[in-house]
Formats: sequence, structure tokens, C-alpha cells
Amino acid sequence: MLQLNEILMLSSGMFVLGLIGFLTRKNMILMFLAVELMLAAVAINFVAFGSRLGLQQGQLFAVLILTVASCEAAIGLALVVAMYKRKSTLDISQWDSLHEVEPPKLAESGEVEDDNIHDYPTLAPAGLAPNAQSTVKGGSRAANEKA
Amino acid sequence: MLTREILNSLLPVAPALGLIISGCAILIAWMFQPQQDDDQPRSSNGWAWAGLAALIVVWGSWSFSGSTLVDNEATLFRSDVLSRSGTHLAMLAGCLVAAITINRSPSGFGAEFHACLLFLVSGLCFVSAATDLTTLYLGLEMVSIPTILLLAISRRDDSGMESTLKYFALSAFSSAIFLMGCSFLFGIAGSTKLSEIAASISANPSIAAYIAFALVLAGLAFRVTAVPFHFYAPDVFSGCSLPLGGLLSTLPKIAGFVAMLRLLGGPALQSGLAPVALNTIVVLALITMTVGNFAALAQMNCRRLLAYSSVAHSGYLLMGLAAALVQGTGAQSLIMYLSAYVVMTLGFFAGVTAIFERTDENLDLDDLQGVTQKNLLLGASMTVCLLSLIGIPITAGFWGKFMILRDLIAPQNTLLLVGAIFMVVNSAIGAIYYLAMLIRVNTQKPTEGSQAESRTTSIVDLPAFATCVICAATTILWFIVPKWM
Amino acid sequence: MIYLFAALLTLFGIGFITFKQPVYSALSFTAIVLVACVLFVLSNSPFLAAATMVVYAGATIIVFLFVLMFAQRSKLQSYDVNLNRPILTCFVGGGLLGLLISGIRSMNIAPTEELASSKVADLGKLMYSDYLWTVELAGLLLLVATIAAIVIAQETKSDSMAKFEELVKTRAEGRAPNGSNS
Amino acid sequence: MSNLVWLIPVAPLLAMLVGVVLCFSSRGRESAHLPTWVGLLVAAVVCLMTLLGSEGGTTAVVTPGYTWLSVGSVTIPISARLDGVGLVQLTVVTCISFLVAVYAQGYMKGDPGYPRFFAVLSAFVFSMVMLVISSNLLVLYAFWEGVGLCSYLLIGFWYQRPSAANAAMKAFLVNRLADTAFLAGILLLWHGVGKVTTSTTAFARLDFDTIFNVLPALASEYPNLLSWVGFLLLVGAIGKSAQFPFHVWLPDAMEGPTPVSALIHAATMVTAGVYLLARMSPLLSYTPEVLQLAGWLGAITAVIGGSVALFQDDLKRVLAYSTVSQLGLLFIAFGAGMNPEMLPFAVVAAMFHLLTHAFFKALLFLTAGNVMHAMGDVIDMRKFSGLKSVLPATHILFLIGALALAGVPPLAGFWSKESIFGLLAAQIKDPQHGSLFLTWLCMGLFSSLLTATYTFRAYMRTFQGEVKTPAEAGDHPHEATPVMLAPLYMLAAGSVVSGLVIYLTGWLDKFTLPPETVEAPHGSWLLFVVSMVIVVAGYGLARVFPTFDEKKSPAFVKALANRLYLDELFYYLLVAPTQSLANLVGAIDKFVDSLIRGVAHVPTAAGFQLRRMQSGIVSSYALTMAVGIVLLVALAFL
Repeated sequence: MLQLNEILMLSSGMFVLGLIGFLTRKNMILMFLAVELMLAAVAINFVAFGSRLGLQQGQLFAVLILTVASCEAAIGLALVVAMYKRKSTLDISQWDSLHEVEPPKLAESGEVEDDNIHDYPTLAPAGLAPNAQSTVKGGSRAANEKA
Repeated sequence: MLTREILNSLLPVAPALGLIISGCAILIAWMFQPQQDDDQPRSSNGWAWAGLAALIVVWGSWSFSGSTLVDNEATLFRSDVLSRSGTHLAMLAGCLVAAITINRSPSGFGAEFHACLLFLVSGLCFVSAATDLTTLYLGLEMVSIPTILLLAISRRDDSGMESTLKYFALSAFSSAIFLMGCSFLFGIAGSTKLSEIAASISANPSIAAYIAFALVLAGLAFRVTAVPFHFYAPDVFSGCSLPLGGLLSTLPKIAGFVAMLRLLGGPALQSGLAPVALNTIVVLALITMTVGNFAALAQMNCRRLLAYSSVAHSGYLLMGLAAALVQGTGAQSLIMYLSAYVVMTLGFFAGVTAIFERTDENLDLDDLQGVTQKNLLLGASMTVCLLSLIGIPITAGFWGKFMILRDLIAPQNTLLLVGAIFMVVNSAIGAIYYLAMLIRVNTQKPTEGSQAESRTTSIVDLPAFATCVICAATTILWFIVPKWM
Repeated sequence: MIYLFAALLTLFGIGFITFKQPVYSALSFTAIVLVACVLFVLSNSPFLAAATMVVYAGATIIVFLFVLMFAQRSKLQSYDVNLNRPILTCFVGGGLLGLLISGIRSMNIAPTEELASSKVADLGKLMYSDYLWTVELAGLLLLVATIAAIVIAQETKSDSMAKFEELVKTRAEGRAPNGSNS
Repeated sequence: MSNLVWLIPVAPLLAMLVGVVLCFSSRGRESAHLPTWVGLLVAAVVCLMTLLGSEGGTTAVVTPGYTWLSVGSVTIPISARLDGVGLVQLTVVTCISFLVAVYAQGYMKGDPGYPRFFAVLSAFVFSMVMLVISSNLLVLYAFWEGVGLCSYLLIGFWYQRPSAANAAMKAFLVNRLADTAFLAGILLLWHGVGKVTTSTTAFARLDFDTIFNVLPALASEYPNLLSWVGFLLLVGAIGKSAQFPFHVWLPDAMEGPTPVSALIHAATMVTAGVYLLARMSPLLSYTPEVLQLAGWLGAITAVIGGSVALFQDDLKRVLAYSTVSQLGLLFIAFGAGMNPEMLPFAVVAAMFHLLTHAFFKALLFLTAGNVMHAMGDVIDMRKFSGLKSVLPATHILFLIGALALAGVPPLAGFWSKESIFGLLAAQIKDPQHGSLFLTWLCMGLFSSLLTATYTFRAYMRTFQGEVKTPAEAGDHPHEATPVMLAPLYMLAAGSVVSGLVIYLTGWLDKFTLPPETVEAPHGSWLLFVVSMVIVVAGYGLARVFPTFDEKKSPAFVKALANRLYLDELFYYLLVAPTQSLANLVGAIDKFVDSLIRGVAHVPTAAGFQLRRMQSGIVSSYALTMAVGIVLLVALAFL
């Protein structure tokens, strides 16, 4: 008979196999199968633990996992079918149109405009401008306002 | 045979039941609807209003029924502070999303869309009331599967399909990781009750327990878009329809955080695993907020920017989780931040949705220009939402950040203090890109951009517009009366 | 005995990952599931073994194979031949496996009474008394998944219209540079 | 009474909310003044009732109001703390605001931003009331900023005008500078109070009652800290109250609509700094050096403001500089409270002058507004004269205000100035600081001479002489409407009687002095005589005062006409360095920017990796996730 530890190691191995499969295969169907593999490994874990602890909940959880796995399988397959209809391929790396775009080239991004972007707030000259352009007293302001 | 106890054990999730029943009713009603010619896409508004009405009725009757339930841990669902605030959050987010999508539900799929939205929100209620690993897990699946469905039907071009695929594949992957952690938790604790799991972990913090914790955290980190589990977010956001972006940035995040609180936030955990678990969460939070903010800084694409902004906010929320773990006083500040986040994010999404004719076009930051000139109220509302996202006083976002920072500083824990400093610095960085949007919203658009000009000539989506205004008003109201958060 | 199982797993696992024909991969998947069923039996859960056999080997894999055949081309596809960063992934997976195994080794579960032989009746009683709502929830999940599967795979008229327009557009673009394309 | 207190801030708040709604609505814009009127009237009536029904005394009544935040151990309650000083200030604020709001209905009529104006006006009154009644220094600071924000919005009301936008920006920046010091002072005080008491929550440490209770302990243990706190609070106060060297923002604030100038930048908001000092006077009594600094700043400001006002041609600017100089007098009063036993009298004198000043300065500004209204928005005194016959009612009102400002007995200004000078004069014989008080007294008297001169000069240039109107005024300039004149009559009545009544009855003392104090020091008859001589001299000077030509006037005249080049100094000391710093930062920014762009073009650079990870391929994302999982799990073995 197998020890609990051994069963757990086997299921971990199965889990990692599924993980590697998910990461390496490009075929969408096989990727989803790999996820099923991971879920099956988890189910083994639950059942083993439940058997060892004398708890029925382990099996219950495994049943739930089976249910969810079939849900995911159904959605996954429907998705695969829908996607295959569009591109006629099962290659997941074909679906990469949504990604980070490269920043625009320097010439395109309008480097010249950048010079004018930094418009820092400046204090208003109180009444007469500091550069003494308008040495006329207060009246100039009133005149400006009219304008 | 249904005994009275078994029926009574459902009371804590009564709102979820109400939603499920309404969802099924919508589906059944749809079946009896006379079929029309497919050339004329049927208006989906009726279903949308029905869904929204169901949400509001269920929420309202639940909050005003005022029945104080006995908090019974032995059953599958309990009714404690977290379950109540989680349910309120779910209802709030659900109502807002439903309101945004009133005019934007996919033609021909209105009934499915809104029924599944109700199922999704009910899943959130299950998550927040769960006392058992089984119900927690099924609740999470109840959130993610309808999400996939909504993603798939709301945008049916190549980009929509691609974003659905990405979300689905990675979601299934992360769900498997989460389950692996759950199985170890089950084995170590010898029970599926969450309270017993937390107690046994803290009584016996072993390496295996930590591994289980890490796997569970990793699984949930996908839902809350924590780095490095966030990569799907910008792609999916830019590929889905606009209201769905709002949905994705709030509902799964609520689910993730409430589940984390359910699993880890038990008062028992602080004694045992806390040091190493705390380190993990803080590190995750710091990386998340930094990456989110810096990535958002370089973005010119509005949708991707919002995705990164949601990543950054996850970082702040994770800091709140860390503080909640240390304090043990409950996660009130985290919940406050979450509710502020829900309202301000959905408010901004609603504002963007309101001005664009189509929900699937690519949005640049510059497309936001001139909103205020076109419609002062909308511009002001979006500005308020942005200010709230920055965390400026006069908005609810301020209280969120304030409470989390306070929780971080109060325990005099070096790690949390460092985290608090990082959080402040990050908020300052985040302010830059929010300000960039703010300026665009409030500036006159360039005259030559005639296409952009025609876009925002009027409000094209009145319900979304109203939602945006309501969100902005709520944001300000919550600043004044924070106890309503 | 563990070595036997480990060898079987490794064999089929490597097969699953490396077979260039996706059908072979799917078959090795079935073999792995059978191994898992044996492990179920060894864990005193014959009911689950049977259920898994029926659900996975009987239903799931058939549907997968069906779709696989539906999408199958006559010759090998490059995406089936080439793996995605196999070496790096193996390092990552190996690392995770090492960590998990050392975690399992450090774990000592207090041996309680072994579940003598799990009666299906006990499981059923649990499922339909204490965990009734869990099961109902799972049923609801199946309903949503069914709707999702139907809706996702369905092709609406607007979809086909869009596809047609896209086709026309690409044709037109393709034709534009050199007039007598196609 | 206790419940009624909350009506005072809530009424303007409701008015503001209605006003904000009106801003966005297409209908009812023309009647946007009504909610503001009602709200302010309610507030003013409640204030007056409370004031008249009050027994007096300095004990503060704390009315718990609204618990803002109560989460876990954090509670932020907002409660009203009303004592005599606060009540007087509150009454001034609400009454003057109501009168100005009535006036503004006529003045702002037809402006496209009509509802906006009244909404912000209500918001301002709400913030100001909350500033006055808040029982916590932090809440006070919050509304201090709120008041500043409203001021910013009102100065820049006509934001299309670059000069208005710039003036708003300037006021904002200068105030921000001072407020930073204020905030630092608050934090320092919080830190200090936390050291000597542990019994209160973090927020309650800044309650005024808590602060005042621990002051003796704080003074004995950390005297230096207290001085710093006092100094920083003083900086905050001189920022808002436009004292040297922060006075530069106030004259520019005249870009706002005239009712705003009257209300915010003459009667109420600028006195917030004075109110702060009065409120914190228990603390300041431990820090005489801060009060001495306040006295010096006040004296310098009074003289500078008076002299600059003499050479302005813009009527509103004359009044603005006059405000600066009168606020200087208030700060001198605080200087006179250097001896702790004299501080309560200093507060009384300051509040007295604050009250009368609010009346006659609001009156002057609003009549100037009438002039501006009639002259087609021209306010340059060189362009018009002899308006006595054109605007008869305005002429009389302006004259009353001018006489009150110049300090002609028995009008209000005379008595309130007298109480400040009397306080100084009574302490000349003080062995320690006697000479200091004498100096301030001389500077104060000199500034009143200047005040009399520029006031009469402005009056004569505007209303006397041959009739001349600018072209902008049109054919027949007309007197203001009754709705604009009515509040002016009430202000004029206040300017006439308030000083005499309060001086003779000692009515203010009962609110602001502890009950068992000695008789307040009053000026001698000699001082009365000196003051009257000064007024007469001022009138004489004004008659003979020539109009200067910019080109051939002596240097000091040029300097005064140019406001002593203080703006330029500010510009070169603060703005120019900031600007060059900003340019530097901009250059760095650009460098970093180009670096980032460069990085994006070099795939081997580290920063690019993240972008490359975002390749769009699911497997890569999953791989990254797997690496993340491995790392997370590996943390277990650390």
C-alpha cells in the first residue's frame, strides 16, 4: 500500500506535469486538457487526505472538482470552437493582437511640442509689471481690463 | 427532506437566493419571448431594467428587513460583519455595473447578459458569507464563470474573443493553483471549516501550511490582479467592451479580497503564520503598486491605463490586508477602501462610457479631451472620480487611503511602516497619470481633431451619465459621512 | 509500488507534453487519468474512481477528441510540433515540484482511524444533508456553464455579417496592390 | 441656544448646495441670489439673537455636533466652540456677508456666472463660520484652507481675464507659502501636546480645550517648542491677514468682483489671521517674543501700507492698501499685549477695531463699487472727478466711511484706534519694553496721519472738483439701484454709531475679558488731542498734496508708486529661483523622458523587459504567473 506522503508526491508530480503542459503546449485543446490534469491531481490530494483523516469531505470536494472541471471543459471547448471558426487554427499564440504597443517613435511623438508643454505658473506682477514695460500707473490695468 | 434547520441555514445568503431566482426568472421569461427576425437586433433595455430592478429590490428589501441573524458557524453560511459588508459591496457594485450596461448590453443576448450578471453578484454573496471551503470555492467559481460568459457575449469581434480566451485560460489555471492550496489546507487542518483551518494553521505553522497559504494567495492574486499575476489585465481591458472593464476591475477584485479575508483574516492567523505570511503579502503589495503605477505612467492608451491603475489600487488594498492581519481588529479600513474604490472606478468608467458611441473602440488619453466643455456636469463628475482615485480630501478615496495608512502606522511595525511610506510615494506617482487624465477632461480639445470633436458632442448614454453623476455624488457624500461607507 | 506509479506518470506525462500528434497527447491524458483512478481506489474511494472514469475517460476526453478531430488538419501543425520555452518551463515546474515535495515531507499528519471502506451511502448522506446547498450551488454552476457554452459557441447573424464584411475588406485590400490576386 | 448654533453654518451650507444645483440648471439662474439671501439672513439673525441674549463672559460653550468619522479607535468629532471672541467675530461675518449679498444682487446682475458667484459666496460664509466655531485646531485649519479656496475662486471669478487668473494664482501661492508654516506649527503642537498628555486620542489632542489645559505643562517642559509653535502660527496668520512681507497678494485680489473685495478682502477673511491670534492668545501669552514680532510686523505693515496707498491712482487699490495698513494696526495691538496681563486687553482692542473696520471698510469698498458701476468699470481716479453731484447718495456714504476710516470723532474708527493707542500709551512707562511701545505708538500715529491723508485725498479726487467722467461711463452716469444702496445705509449707520457705543459702554469687554480683571487702560485726554490734531493735519496735507508725475518725481515717490518694489523682490527671491528650479526639473524630466524613450528602443535594457513580457501571448503570461508562484512558495524556505 502507498503511504499518504507518497500519494501526495505523486499527485504533486501530476499537478506539475499539468502545469508544464499548460505552459508549453500551444494547442488550445491540449492546454485545457492540461488544466484538467491539474484539477485531477488536486482531486487525488483531497481524496487521499480525506481517506487518511477519515473525512467524507475529501470525496465531496473531489466530486465538486469534477463538476467544476466539466464546467470549464464545456466553456473551454465552446471557446475553442468559436475561436477556431475565426482563425482556423488552434494555436494560442496566434491570439496576441492585444499587447503592449511600442511607444511612438521620437519623430512621431512631436518632440518639438514638448518644449512648450512646461508652462509653469508664474506670479502676476502686482499692478505695474516688474519689467517696467508699462510704467503708466494703475490706469493701464483698467484699460487692459476693458480690452 | 428539507428540515427547518437546513432551510434556515440559507438565511445569511437570502439576497443571493433572491438574485438567483430573479436571474432564472429572466431566463424563463426570455424563453417565452416571441422570437423576432434577427435582422432587427432586439433592444435589450427591458432585460437591463429588469436586472437592475431585481438588484435594487433584493438589496433594498434585504437591508431594510433588518433581521438580525444568529451567526452560526456550523452551517455553510454565516452572517457576520464581513458577510454583511461583502454583500453590500457586491450589491453596490452590481447595481452600478447594471446601470452602466443598460444601454450597452449586447444585442440579442440581453437576457443572458443580465441574468448572468445577477448570478455573478450572487456568487459574491456566497463568497462573503461562506464558512466552508467548499462554498467559498464554489462562490469564487460562481464569480468567474459568469464573468467569462459576460466577456464573451459583450463583444464579439476578434479582440473580444481574444480577451475572453486570455481571461478564461489564465482564470482556469489560477483556479487550479488555488485548489491545490485548498487541498493542502484541508489536509493540514483536517476540516473544511474555514475557522478550523485558520485555527489549525496558527496553532501549527509548518512549512506545508505556508506552502498552502502561498498557493491560495497566488490563486486569489490572479483575481485581484496582483503582480505578477496581472498580465492579463491590460490586454483584457483593452479587448473587452467598456462597461465590462468596469466590471472586471471591481467585482472579481471584491471577490478576491473578501475570500482572502475569509481565508486569512481570521483572528487566529495573526499569531501563527503571521510573520512570514505578512512579509509575503507586504512584498506582493509593494511590487504590485509600484509596477502598476510605473506601467500606468507610460501609458497613452486609456483602457490599459485604467487596467494598470486597478493593479496599483490592488497594491494599496493588499497593504490594507496586511494591516488587517496585524491589527486583528477586523478589516474595516480595507472594506472602506474597497467601497470607495468601487464607486470611484465605476463612476469613471461610467463617465467614459457615457460619451462614446461604441464601447469597443480604442481609447487614447487624448480622446477624453474637452468633456467639461461639452457637458459641465459630466466633466465635473469625472473630475471628482479622478480626484477620489488620487485620494484628495473632499472625496471618499481620501478616507480609504487615510484609514489604511492609519492602520499601517498604528501597530508600530517596521515592515508596515516601510509599506506605508511606499504607499504614500506610490500615491504621489499615481497622482501624475490621474492628473494627466484630469487635465485632458478639463481642457479644450484641439480644433483639428474633428473626429474626436464629433465623438463628444453629446451624451450618448444617459443611464451611464446618470451613474457617473451618482457615483461622484456618493464619493463626496461618503467623504462627509464616512460611516455610510 | 510508488516507483511504478511514478514511472507510469512520468512516461505518460512526457508523452502528453511532447507528442506531436495531439491525439496521442489526448490518449496519454486518458492514461494519466486511469492512473489517477487507481490512486483513488488505493485511497479507499472506489466510487470516485468510477465517477472519474466515467466523467473524464468517458465523457470529457471524448468531447475533447471530437473537437480535436473537428479542428484537425491532415498534416502536423507547427504549433503542435514546437513547444513554448520548454527548458525554462521545466526548470520552473521542477522547482515547484521540489518545493511541494519538500513541503509534503515536512508534513506529518496525525494518523487517525483510516476510513475503513467508504460507503457511497455515507457520501450521499453527507452531500444531501450537511452539504446540500453546496451541491445545489454546483448545480447552478453547471447551469451557468451550459448557458455560457451555448452562447459562446453560437454564431449570431451579426457575427457572420461582420465576418463577411471583414472578408470583403481583406479581399479588397489584398487586391488593391496587385490587381489580379486570388 | 445650543442647538441653534449649528444653524449658523448649516444655513449657508444649504444655500451653497442649492446654488450649486442652480449653476447646472438652465432655469432659475436669475433668482440664484435668493437661497443665499435666506441662508445668510438666517445665520445673521441667529448670531444676533445669540449675541444679544448672551450673558457675556469668556467661558466657551462647546456644542457637540457631528461625529465625522468613527471607525475603530479613530473618531473625528466636529463640535462648535463658541466664546465671546468667536461670537463677536461670527456676528461680524454673518451680518456683513448678508449685507454684501444683498448688494451683490444689484452689482452682479446679468453676469453669466451669477449663480456661481452666490454659490461660492455661501460656501465662503460656511467655511468662515466653521473656521470661527470649530473646537479643534485641525478642523480650523481645514476650513482655513476652505476659506482660501473660496477666495481663490472669487478672485479668479472672471477667469477669462488673464489678470484675474494671475491674481488668483498669486493669492493662492502666497497663502500656500504661509499655510505650510501654519500646518507645520499645528503638527509641532500636536507632537508637543502628545508628549505631555497621553489620555486623549490623537485627534482630540488638537482640541482647543486640551491645548489650553496642557499649556502650563508644555511651557515649563518645552518652552522652545512653544515659541516655535507660536512663530509658525504667526506666519500663518500674517499670510491670511496680509501682513508684511506677505501683503503682496491682497492688492491684486481686487481683480475679483467688488462685493468680494468688500466682504472677503476687507471685512472678514483677512481678519481670520487676527482671529487666529485671538483664539490662540492663551498660548501666545507664554511667548512674548512672538507677540513682539507681531507688533513689529504690524507697525511696519501699517506704515508701508499707508505710504503706498498715498500714491495709488486706483481707488480700489487705495482701499486695499488701507486695509493692509489697518490690519497692521491690529497686529500692533497684539504687540501691545506682550505683557501677559495686558493680553486680554489687547484682544479686546483688536476685536474692537476689527469690528468697526469691518463696517467702514465694507462701506468704502461697496461705495467704490458704486462708483465703478456708474463709471463703466473705470476705477482710475485720474479719469473722473467731482462725482458729488452725479452720485449724491454714494457721495454721502463714501464721506461717512472716509471720515470713519480717517478717525474723525465721533465716528467708529476714532474710538477703536483710540483703544489700541491707549493700550500702547498706558504701557510707555513699562520698564522693560517701554521704549518699544513708544516706538510702535509713534509708528501707529504716523500711519494714522497717512490714513487721514490718503483717505481725504481719495475722497477729494473722486467727489470734489469739476465734474469729469470717463468715456466708458456713457452719457449720463446714474446712481446705484435701491437694492444696492439699502445695505450701504445700514453699514453707514454701523460706521457712525458702533464705535461710540462700544467705547462708552464697554460692551465688548464683557465678551472678551475674564470677569475679574482690572479696569481697562484707556488713553489719556492728551492722546485724544493728538489724534484729532493728526486728523486735521492729514486733511491739510491732503489738500496741498500734489499729484505726482511719474517721470520727474523723486526716487522715493517712484518707489512708493511702485509699491516699494516688493513684488519685484518677491519675484526675484522666490519666483525666479523656483522657475529656474522648475526649468532644471523640466530639463531633468526631459532627460529622463528621453531616457525612457531610449530604453524602449533598446530591447536589452532592463526597463524594457516588462514591456516585452506584455507580449499578448497567454503562455508567456502563464509562465510569469508560474514563476511568481514558485517564488511565493519558495519564501517558505527562507
